[in-house]
Amino acid sequence: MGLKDRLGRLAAAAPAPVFVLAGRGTARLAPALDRLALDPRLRFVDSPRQANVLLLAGGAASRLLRPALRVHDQMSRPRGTVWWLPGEERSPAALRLARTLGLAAGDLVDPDRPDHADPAGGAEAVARAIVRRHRELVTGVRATEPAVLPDEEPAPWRGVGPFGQGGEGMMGGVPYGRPMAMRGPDLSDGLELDRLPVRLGPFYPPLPSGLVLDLDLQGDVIQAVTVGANPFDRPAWRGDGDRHGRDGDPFAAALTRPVPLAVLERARARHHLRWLARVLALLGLDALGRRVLGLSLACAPVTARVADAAEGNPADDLEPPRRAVEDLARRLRSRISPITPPWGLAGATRGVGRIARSRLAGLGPVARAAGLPDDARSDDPAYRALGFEPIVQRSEDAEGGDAWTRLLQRLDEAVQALDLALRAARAGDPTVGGPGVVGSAGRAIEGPRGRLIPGGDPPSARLLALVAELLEGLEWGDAVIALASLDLDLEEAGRGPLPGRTAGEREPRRPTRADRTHRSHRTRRKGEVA
Amino acid sequence: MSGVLWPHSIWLQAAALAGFVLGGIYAADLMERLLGRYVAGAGVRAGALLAGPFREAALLLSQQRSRTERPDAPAWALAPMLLAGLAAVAAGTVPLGPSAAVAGVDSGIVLFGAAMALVMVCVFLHGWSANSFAPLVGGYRFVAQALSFEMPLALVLIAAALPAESLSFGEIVRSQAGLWNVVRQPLGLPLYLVAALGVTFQGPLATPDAADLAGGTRAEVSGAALLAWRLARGAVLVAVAAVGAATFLGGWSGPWLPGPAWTVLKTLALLAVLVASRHLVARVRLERFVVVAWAVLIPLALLDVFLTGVFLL
Amino acid sequence: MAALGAAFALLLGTGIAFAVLRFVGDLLQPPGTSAPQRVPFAGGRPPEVHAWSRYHVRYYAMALLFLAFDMEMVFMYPWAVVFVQEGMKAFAEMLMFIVILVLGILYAWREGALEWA
Amino acid sequence: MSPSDLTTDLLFWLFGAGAVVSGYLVFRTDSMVRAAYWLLASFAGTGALLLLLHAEFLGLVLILMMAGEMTIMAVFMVMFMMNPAGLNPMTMVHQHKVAIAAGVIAFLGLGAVGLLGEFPERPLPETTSVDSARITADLGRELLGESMLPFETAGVALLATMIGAIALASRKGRFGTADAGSAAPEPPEEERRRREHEGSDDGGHHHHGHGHDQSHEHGHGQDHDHGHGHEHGGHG
Repeated sequence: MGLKDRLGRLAAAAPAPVFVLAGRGTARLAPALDRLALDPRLRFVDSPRQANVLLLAGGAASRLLRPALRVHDQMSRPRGTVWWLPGEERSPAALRLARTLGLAAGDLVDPDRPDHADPAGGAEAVARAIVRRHRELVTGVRATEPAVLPDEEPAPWRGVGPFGQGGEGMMGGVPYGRPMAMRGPDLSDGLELDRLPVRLGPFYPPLPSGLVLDLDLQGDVIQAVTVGANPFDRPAWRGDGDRHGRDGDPFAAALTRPVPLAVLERARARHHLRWLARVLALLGLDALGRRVLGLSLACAPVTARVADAAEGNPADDLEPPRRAVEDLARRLRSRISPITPPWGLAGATRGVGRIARSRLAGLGPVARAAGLPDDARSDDPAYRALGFEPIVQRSEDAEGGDAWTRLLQRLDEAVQALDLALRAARAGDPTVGGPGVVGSAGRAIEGPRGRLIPGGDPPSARLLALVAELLEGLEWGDAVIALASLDLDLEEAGRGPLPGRTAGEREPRRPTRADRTHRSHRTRRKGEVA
Repeated sequence: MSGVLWPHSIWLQAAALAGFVLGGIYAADLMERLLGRYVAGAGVRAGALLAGPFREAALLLSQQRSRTERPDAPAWALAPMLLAGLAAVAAGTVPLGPSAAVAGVDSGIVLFGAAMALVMVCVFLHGWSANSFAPLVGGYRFVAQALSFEMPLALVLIAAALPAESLSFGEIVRSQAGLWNVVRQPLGLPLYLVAALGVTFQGPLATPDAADLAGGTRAEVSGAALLAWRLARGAVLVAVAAVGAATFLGGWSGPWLPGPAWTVLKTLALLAVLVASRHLVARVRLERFVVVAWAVLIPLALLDVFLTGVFLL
Repeated sequence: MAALGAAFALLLGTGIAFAVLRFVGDLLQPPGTSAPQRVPFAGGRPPEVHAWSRYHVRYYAMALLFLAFDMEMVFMYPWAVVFVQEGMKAFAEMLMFIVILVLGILYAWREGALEWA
Repeated sequence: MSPSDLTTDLLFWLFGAGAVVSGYLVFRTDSMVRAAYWLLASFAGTGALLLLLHAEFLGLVLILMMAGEMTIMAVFMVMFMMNPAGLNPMTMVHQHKVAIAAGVIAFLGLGAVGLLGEFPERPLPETTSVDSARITADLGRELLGESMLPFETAGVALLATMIGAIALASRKGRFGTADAGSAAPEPPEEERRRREHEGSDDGGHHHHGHGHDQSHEHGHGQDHDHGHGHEHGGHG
């Protein structure tokens, strides 16, 4: 047996390095994706260079196709693809892409097929497919996937120019296929050095999935921001989940029909903990992030059908995560006992990503983290009956709200949400929402990112409008944390107006605000959020 | 006694050193995995844990080394090689037992300081060479970090050299026969550990290879090149821990066990502290670290030198 | 001298070992050459320009401070060796050193030169 | 000749030739980073020669200091030079006549010192075990004895350097930013005319605009605009 075979066998036993591309409809796959992230057989990596398996999760939105193919081709050999393709995303275009990549039937996992379904929401089938693909690749049973894109230089440069490398003069031309950055003004110290244009997304792991950013940087300080077109362009809201009734957005569902309060609050707790896990990983505490991700899964049953959830809410399972989250919140807050980890979170997030309070109305945890008692639940009799009081961070300065207060706020709200769910279970399982929810003047549903008003813009779209201004002038590391602290969901932003009007009014309006590019010169900002 | 435990042949000494460093890398990796599993609340399977580093290495070795469009290829190749070489030199200055270090030069702390200063060159080149945004930023981050921790690193070693009247680590260990430096110079070890985190870009000071840069200087690296980089970084970690053990924890001295065993144990203890930070401390904001390093750590290191001098008068 | 030779041999030997590691890796799996594979990773979009540029470092004042500091510090090595023998004289000298270095830091800190520009 | 002498000779030639060749390569490379690190390699070779002369401390300290300083030099050169990575080939050598003259004069001067200067006649002892620790201690005593005054003067001078460097380089300050109330310098008249004349053909295929790109470049011309790089190289 040769060295190569031995190595292959040894490598096959290692956790499969996976790079995940989140496509359309991943909100539905989220619980199972989280299970995959915790699976010891897999390891999610930060860069496609280090991955052996590319996991395409969800449908192929047209604007994601080319970026996905580029990432595919950037992977090192051996490389293979596993596509987690829900049945309703099986378009002819998707199947064409699968053929282009040379995928076999076993590389396509459909969460809706009975033999792929499992209690973990399809995670097991996907994990098995990935592990199989990985083993086949490293042991050489199956050949590596060839590059899909044409083998073309970015610009013709060979033999061009006086030196044959495409350049001319000192800075001109396209040496080796690309031009050089040019000088420009600087926001910070006024020293006019090169403004490096950096084109990021939609699959850049430090950024929210799907976010496309055009940045100009001087050093690592962001000089100008343009938010690119949102690649998610499906206007439909699926409050009730897919045709199997799975994994819908209960908050959106509550705009059209009553949803048990406990379901909403469980989903809220899960949402906030999921966010926290991501931020912890960005700050280097990925192990703690995995623990938090596990807690988030414990907050909501994976295949909870929104429709069925009314059938009682055995709340006993909530007590352990509630205690764990409360403990974490207490440890993060305590100033007198810096004896217990994690350390340094406050230092890494305090003062990062401040936004003027006046811009935050209706933005849920972000607003409350800045000291605004802005919570639609305050007006809801069902919540009032449970003794609900909005949690607000007392911030020292009036223009408050930074990544740190947002972190504390979401932790507090996760504890509160679990509390509410527990209380609701004892108080006869009240429901929230329904057709009675009317426009902005009256009641609204408090989603995990902010106020949901029937027919209004989803909170993510409003948060997205803040991005350009927020990032300008920030150092790169701060920018990533500030952006993460907003909790953007590009797919939510791309869906357009929320449901909840009368049936006739639901014309499929193209998503507007999120779809437009936001230049950093802001002209139509005023009054937009307030 | 030491002659029995410490071979006289230079080749055997080199082999012992290689075993020490490679074993240290393996142990550090195990400790990191173990603590990570514990913090994540996940179970541990002994077999998977023990075989983990080898499987990972095999995986990387069977993966293609990636290139970018127009990299500085020689510099990119040089960075991990030089880093590993520097780690070996730094580890070589440390006396594992009472009789000798492989490279026990008289100016040991200067040689160690020079090796750690050259780490900056390696990490900067590793980031610069890929000609890609994230690695570039990572490389520049490390320069800021290195310029900040280098002073405290050198100063605490100078403070340890004062009572030894020598710049060699052997003499520094011997000078601790009565009382270890960790007690005699209480500021020394904490400052040294901060600097050690910096030089190994580990835990809170992993700024050049951070998650917010999709892996930073490693973002474009894969395959054998990534394996080399991780091994080299691990070797620096072991060397730095061994130097810390010799400088502050009395090196080979200790009852019952033979000298080299004490060196190994103390090195492992410091490795555990360094590695634990990976899962317990969030990454710092670099600008903050720079200000704190200059405004707090360097004055504290100067105070350390001053107090050591006062006690020696 | 022998020790220095050993240090040099360690540097060289380890470097060569790592070169062999790289070579073996390249034999097992030749490095990528196709144009789409070599595009720097930025989340699925190609870069517009080379990343190499006049990079605006934000810590240049600190870097200049380091230059002077570094030079000052190396004087302390030989001084540390003779400290015990020389006693008071060396102590006075050390005080001068520490005062100079602390003054430098104090000035830099008051001027905000340690913060990034 | 004993084997150890032969090794020493071989190493001498290796490091000596290495220092010279890498010193030469500083001027033959296009990349600022490579230039800086070739210079570091040259210094490291020189440091190794010092080590061969049993000046252990001096040799190592040279390498220690140059590692930090050449990196800083690389960072500053990349910051201020056009085309810092040398993507377009260029020459690093300018004003050839003056440069040649300066080089020859410097070489002759240093060579004269080396050949004609009187050095203390203190051959190394026959044994290979030179007590380099004693040499370092001697250096320490020297610093505390006869050379105390120059040494302390150097300390104060370095403090002045720190303050001067910060005063010049830092924009921030206790009394407001350094450029508060001052106007940006106008480019010289001829420079401006040249820029206007050259128009838009100097480099931009993209939107960042060639217009202002080079307006503050105090250079000489397109193809050989790199002379100032070496002024930064002098501090080592």
